[in-house]
Amino acid sequence: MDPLKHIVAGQHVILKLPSNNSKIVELKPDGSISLGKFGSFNVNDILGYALGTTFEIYYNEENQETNQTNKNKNPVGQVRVIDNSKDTSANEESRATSEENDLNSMDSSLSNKNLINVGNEIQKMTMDEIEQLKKQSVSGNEIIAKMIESHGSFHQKTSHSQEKYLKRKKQKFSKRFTVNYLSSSALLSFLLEKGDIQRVMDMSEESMGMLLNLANIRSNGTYLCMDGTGGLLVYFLLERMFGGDIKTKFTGKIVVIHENEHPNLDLLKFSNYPEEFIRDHVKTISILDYFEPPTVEEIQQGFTPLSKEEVHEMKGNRRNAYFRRLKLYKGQLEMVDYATKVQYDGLVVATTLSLPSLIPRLSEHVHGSRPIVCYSQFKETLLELSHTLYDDLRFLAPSIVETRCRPYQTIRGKLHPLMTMRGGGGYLLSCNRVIPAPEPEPVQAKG
Amino acid sequence: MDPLKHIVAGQHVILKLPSNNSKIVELKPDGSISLGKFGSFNVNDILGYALGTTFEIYYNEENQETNQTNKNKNPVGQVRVIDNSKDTSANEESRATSEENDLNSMDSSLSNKNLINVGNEIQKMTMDEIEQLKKQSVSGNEIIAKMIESHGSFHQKTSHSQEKYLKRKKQKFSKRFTVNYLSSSALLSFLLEKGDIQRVMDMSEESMGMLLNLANIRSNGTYLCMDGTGGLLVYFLLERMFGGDIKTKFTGKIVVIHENEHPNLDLLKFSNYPEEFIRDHVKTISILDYFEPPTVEEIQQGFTPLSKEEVHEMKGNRRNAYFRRLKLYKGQLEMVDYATKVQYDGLVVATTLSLPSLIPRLSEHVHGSRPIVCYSQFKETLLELSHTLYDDLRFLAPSIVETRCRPYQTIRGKLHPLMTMRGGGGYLLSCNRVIPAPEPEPVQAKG
Amino acid sequence: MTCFTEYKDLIQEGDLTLIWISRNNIRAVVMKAGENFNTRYGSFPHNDMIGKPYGSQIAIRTKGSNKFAFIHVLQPTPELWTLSLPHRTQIVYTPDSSYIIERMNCGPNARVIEAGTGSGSFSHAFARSAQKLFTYEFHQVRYEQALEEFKDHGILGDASKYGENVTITHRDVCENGFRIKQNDTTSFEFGEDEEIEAKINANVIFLDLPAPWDAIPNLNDVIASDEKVGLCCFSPCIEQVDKTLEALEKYGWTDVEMVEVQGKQYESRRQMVRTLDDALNRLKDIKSHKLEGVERRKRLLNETINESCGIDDGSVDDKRPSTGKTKFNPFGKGFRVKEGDKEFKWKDVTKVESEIKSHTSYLTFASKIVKKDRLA
Amino acid sequence: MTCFTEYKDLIQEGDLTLIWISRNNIRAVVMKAGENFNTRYGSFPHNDMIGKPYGSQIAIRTKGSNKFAFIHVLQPTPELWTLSLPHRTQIVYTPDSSYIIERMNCGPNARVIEAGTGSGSFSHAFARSAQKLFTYEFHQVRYEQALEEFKDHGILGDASKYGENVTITHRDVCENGFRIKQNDTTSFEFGEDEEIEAKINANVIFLDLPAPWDAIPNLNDVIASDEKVGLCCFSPCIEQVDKTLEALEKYGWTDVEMVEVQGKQYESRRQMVRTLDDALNRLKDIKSHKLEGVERRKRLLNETINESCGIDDGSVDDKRPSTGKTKFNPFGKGFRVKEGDKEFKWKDVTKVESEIKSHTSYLTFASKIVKKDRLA
Repeated sequence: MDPLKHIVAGQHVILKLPSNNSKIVELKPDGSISLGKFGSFNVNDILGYALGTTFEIYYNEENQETNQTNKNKNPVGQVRVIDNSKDTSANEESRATSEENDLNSMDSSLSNKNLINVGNEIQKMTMDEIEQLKKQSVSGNEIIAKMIESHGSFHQKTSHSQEKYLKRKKQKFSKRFTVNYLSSSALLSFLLEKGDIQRVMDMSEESMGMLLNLANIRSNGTYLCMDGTGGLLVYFLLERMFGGDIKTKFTGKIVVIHENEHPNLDLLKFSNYPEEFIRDHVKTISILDYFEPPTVEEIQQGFTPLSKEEVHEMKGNRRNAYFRRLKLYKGQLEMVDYATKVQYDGLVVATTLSLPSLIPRLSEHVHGSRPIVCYSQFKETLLELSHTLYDDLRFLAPSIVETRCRPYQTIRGKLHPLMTMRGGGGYLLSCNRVIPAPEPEPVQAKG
Repeated sequence: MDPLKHIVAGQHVILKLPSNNSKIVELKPDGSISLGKFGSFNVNDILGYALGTTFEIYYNEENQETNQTNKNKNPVGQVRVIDNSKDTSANEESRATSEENDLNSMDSSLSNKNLINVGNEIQKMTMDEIEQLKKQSVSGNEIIAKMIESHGSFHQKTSHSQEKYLKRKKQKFSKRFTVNYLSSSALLSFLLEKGDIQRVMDMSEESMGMLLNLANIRSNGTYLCMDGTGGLLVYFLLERMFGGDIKTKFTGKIVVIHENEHPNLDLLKFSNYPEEFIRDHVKTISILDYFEPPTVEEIQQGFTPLSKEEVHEMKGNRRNAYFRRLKLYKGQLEMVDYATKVQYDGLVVATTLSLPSLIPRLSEHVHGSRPIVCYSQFKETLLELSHTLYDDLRFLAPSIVETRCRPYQTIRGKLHPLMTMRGGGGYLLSCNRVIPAPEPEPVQAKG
Repeated sequence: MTCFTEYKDLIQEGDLTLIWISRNNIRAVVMKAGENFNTRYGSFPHNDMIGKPYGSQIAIRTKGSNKFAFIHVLQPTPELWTLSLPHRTQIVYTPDSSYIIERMNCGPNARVIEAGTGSGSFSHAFARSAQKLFTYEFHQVRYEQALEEFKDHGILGDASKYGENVTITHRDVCENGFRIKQNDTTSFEFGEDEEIEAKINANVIFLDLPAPWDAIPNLNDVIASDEKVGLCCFSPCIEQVDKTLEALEKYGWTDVEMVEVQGKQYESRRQMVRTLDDALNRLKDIKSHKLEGVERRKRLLNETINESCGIDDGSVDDKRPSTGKTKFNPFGKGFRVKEGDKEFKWKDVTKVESEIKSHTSYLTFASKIVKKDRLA
Repeated sequence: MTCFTEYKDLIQEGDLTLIWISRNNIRAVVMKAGENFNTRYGSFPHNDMIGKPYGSQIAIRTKGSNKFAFIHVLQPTPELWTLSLPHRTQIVYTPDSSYIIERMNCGPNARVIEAGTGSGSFSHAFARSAQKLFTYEFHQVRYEQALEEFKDHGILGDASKYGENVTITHRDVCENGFRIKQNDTTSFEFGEDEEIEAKINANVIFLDLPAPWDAIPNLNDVIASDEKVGLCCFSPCIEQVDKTLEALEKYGWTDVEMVEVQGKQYESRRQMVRTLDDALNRLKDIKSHKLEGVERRKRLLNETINESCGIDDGSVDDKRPSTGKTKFNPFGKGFRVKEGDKEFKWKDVTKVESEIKSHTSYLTFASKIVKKDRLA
């Protein structure tokens, strides 16, 4: 089974819940996962299906009984695969939240002439009764049918608001969830949904997509990067370069410069790249080590590699200790190379450090003709940067760009852009590193 | 005849030409107006029709002959009224320029599989022949019919590109023009079309509309205004306040503060307000006179009004000179009032002067609760202003707003936003003038 | 009342005022001596407001604390009124309403038809910039609410006084058209020459209806015949636009254009200027403290080894190496820095609202000249 | 050639380079010793470029003047290539293409179908971020042009070498589907196990066709069956979207969402900071000069009157009152000030392009899982 195509054990995946919220889970084999009010399921029951599959949790009586014993725990149900394409309402369901406002706007229609304040529905079922139903019922649809029965004014509603009501209720009581591949965009949207807007510097998927393209990110490049988002930007690069393939034949590398003592790439913990893979392809250096690296001599002062014979003669702990130090030593030398020798194939930056002092210095080791792309939450900081870069002949045509994606409601007959959407999304400054021609010699008088 | 409804002699109107360009003309009675390659017409022939009427210029043989004598002059044709509603293609015509790009985008359609580079049309008629036709022909449609006949590949074209071709040609050879009321928005769009973007500070109709609404411009208000556009902003205010009605019963006034020695309201020359009207409703004061007005005593030092008897006794020239000086004197006193006594019903500003130093001082005489609205081409200047106003308790909730209007192509079956549109349009900062509460007294210990 | 039609200087008893608590909390309050305006921060006596100029800030001591709470008392305008309404999408917001008013060239000559009235918020803006507004509402309850509100706001009337220029009619304009006759449910006051039917002669039409195409054929009865008449249909869905375009063509409307208006609001913010040099110095500082720590630890270890031969046993803890806390802190990390704190350098930045109104409705404009003949 | 697939250090003979003259003037040039690159400013010898690192600025003395002209020699990227193409709306520009690539999660596992190829500009971006690209073009001439170009650019191939991963097929996919068989007009190289038909197994589909609904039914033959497949249709008109939605539903595609992408570019500019105080001082200066002028005129008049008694007659002109020219000129008016001139204070501002691409196409996304059963 290919973990890029199928749901496999041990993987991190992102679940789409009926509430339209997301949840990141690790699929521990033999474990179970609780989705709160939407029910629980066993991990093993979903393994082997294609990533992107939608499941519904259901409970039969047997389940119910076994679970009565443990009242505090969410009873674990069984799952069945849902064919979304045969259930067209599912399509609309996922968008219902954003439509709500919208549908209200149609309420001033002829047909609701005699209704006022349709919002206050007469709901004759108590929450207890609904909870009861939820425990007994086989599916969300049945709960909804019962609720309609008990809904005082349902048949007074216009067909339009009936539809709307049904959708809202369906969404609320459905126990469906979709298991998706945890792409970098999915991780971003998860963080945004959760309100971590500052942490991800207000990024949008479209800004990141444009950053990756403008920076010409390829599988075989060596990129210099500053990532103020705690690893999200690095994850975007990794996904574009390796597509989650941990057995990749590609040699691309990301050199991450960090402003604190230790790098913060915490978000990579959600990725499915193992530690060794990240060690091979992501190198971290602090700004201090990058801009003021130790000399090779200084490094060699602290440690001198021994000859093979000498190492051979060492024993047990001493030998292990030697290898640990040797590894550190090699890491230090490698770091010096990244700080002094490598010519980078691109510079991508997302940081809240002041850019006019940073970018020109970070660009020193960017190879000629290679892109420099800088993300910022604010256009004003890029504006300041652009004036600095204009005056520096090493930068060709700095441009501030903005890209915004505007989603639509796609119910046929009711097409329109969503009524509200997230503001923000940030800006990019992009340019190419170039090599100024030497000062031309003074014109010689022709003899 | 009402000059707000009908075309009347002496009026400035704006003509929409077949090229989709505009032209502002004064309708001098008995004169004629030349539209260049689109022909000429007599002013008297269009008087009395409703503003907004579309005319077509045509030439009969008699015309032709009389004009042969004067070859340099554009021959004056006759006009007939066109009923746009019966000629649906006219609707599309006016938009054809913006569609051109657009229609190209459809060219990759199945049906043009065997055509390459449809742009290079085989045109068998020479320009001379077309000119000849233009002189003889009764209408543009006939020229086009003849051109189609002579067009080598017309019938190879797909129906779509045929349609497109026809539209382009129709536009080019039509002699139609529409006579429109010269509203402030029409004047703005004329200036933009002409490339005077800097002069009008990159304004858009939607920004101006929003400015007028946010500033609560009414027929009975007294507004303080700085207009860096040479009168366009003032014209927007006048139109909103008086709607072109020169016999208005409304008393509203605009006090225009200017930074140069003399005010520049040049663009008002296109308006149909007579000078007296403007004198009554628009008062101009330089920033120097506004911020450092002379005292009443200083004014009186230069001139002392005489008693009725004294005036009565004056003769001829001396008396006229006295009245001239009296008028100046009264103007000076009035100016002092506007600079020191009047509490304004709103402040509207469009200037390239630095705002943080200007707006707080201009706001001193704005009445509590009244709006302050500042237009700027650049958001950055308003940003700076907003921080200044935030720190000043006299300003309630400064907000930077942007409004953008996005036009669509409205051909049914091919609906979409126009492919390109003007960038820019500026930004507004709006807030309300408020009166801070006095510093509260220290809390008294309760006895 | 003239709260919407005349500029008032002082807050008077009986005035409808808008009390500004915050951007998202503006309340309509009628001034009444002896009454209080209650907020979670405390009660503001109307008596503190009456007699003060409009725009005054009113302060009270907050309940049980030594702080002060403030509100501002504003005179209503159509825009402030719109902001004070509960946020519902039915409202035509200022970016749309101001564009429509400008685009249709509304002013003292405009005779406006609006259908439907809805929340009545746009009606206020039309009333300000029109000679007459004829508004139609098919919903009985909303009709009555709006009628009452227009009365209270002083904008209902036959335009014999400035600003009193709104007429509201209870009507399904799609089914029953726009004509206003005696015995209709309407606020229209029939004049002597209008015994049978109101003379509407509208030159500006605004249709905010789910099916404007059903109303368009009925317009011919009531629009001005001797001048150009402008029309705007406000529809959220593109399919509505398509049907509207069809009807406009069929019923002889021309100059058809459709637009969307997008309004955005920006917050002014400040971002700390954190230079590379400061960041480098901070790391150097950490490094030197760490080295110091290593040295100290070495020293301490030696001391401990030496001392462990002696009797000292309790004091070792005191000599435990400290973790080398950094002293140099150019960005004030570790404690919350207030945006704009004068200790630091700041850059002004703007931020769009976190949720933007990305769509309201499509605006379809058209115009018509009924009589194309020449006036003598 | 590997100009699109490998990072090159030095400009070599035979390399396809992009010569940057200005933002709107970027030319594709193959390096050939002895040849020249001609511009209106003069000729740049290829020999000056060959051997230099990519990104080098090349200077020449301009014809007949003592000034210098500069160009930059860049290595092609898909984005620079797009900019170098003549501006036609057929091109999928970077805001759209980059969003599509990100949204469909393109990377080394993507097996992409693109129909039609068009200018081939998007093909380059897909080729960079895919395992394989199968592109289809129904137009014979365009097919041949694109085939030639992909060959020249080193991206045509069966992906046995990095970046050589594009296959182009001459096909009307609406009528004849996507299957690639022996004897078809295609660059596809049939392997041993593909004697009859290419194994496409696409998991990313991009349809830039006027009638995508005609192509959608044909996709089942060529999409991967064991994983989620993503689809994007690129259509300028909303009616095309509507028909696409209908087809997507009919043919079992789900997760349908439609978006528009709007890209904007900003110019960085500077606006002079002109303070109120400076403006006031300027007016005061004018006023005082004027008063001076009035005084001088008075004096002069007196002098003239006095002198007219004498013999002086020719010198009066010299003493004519000057118009009191202002000396204080804080804004440098009267002569053109260069933006950013250090004599003055400036504020950084941004300005959007004067003409923006307000619409390209609607992007309709959908996905499908063919086999819903469980893998053992």
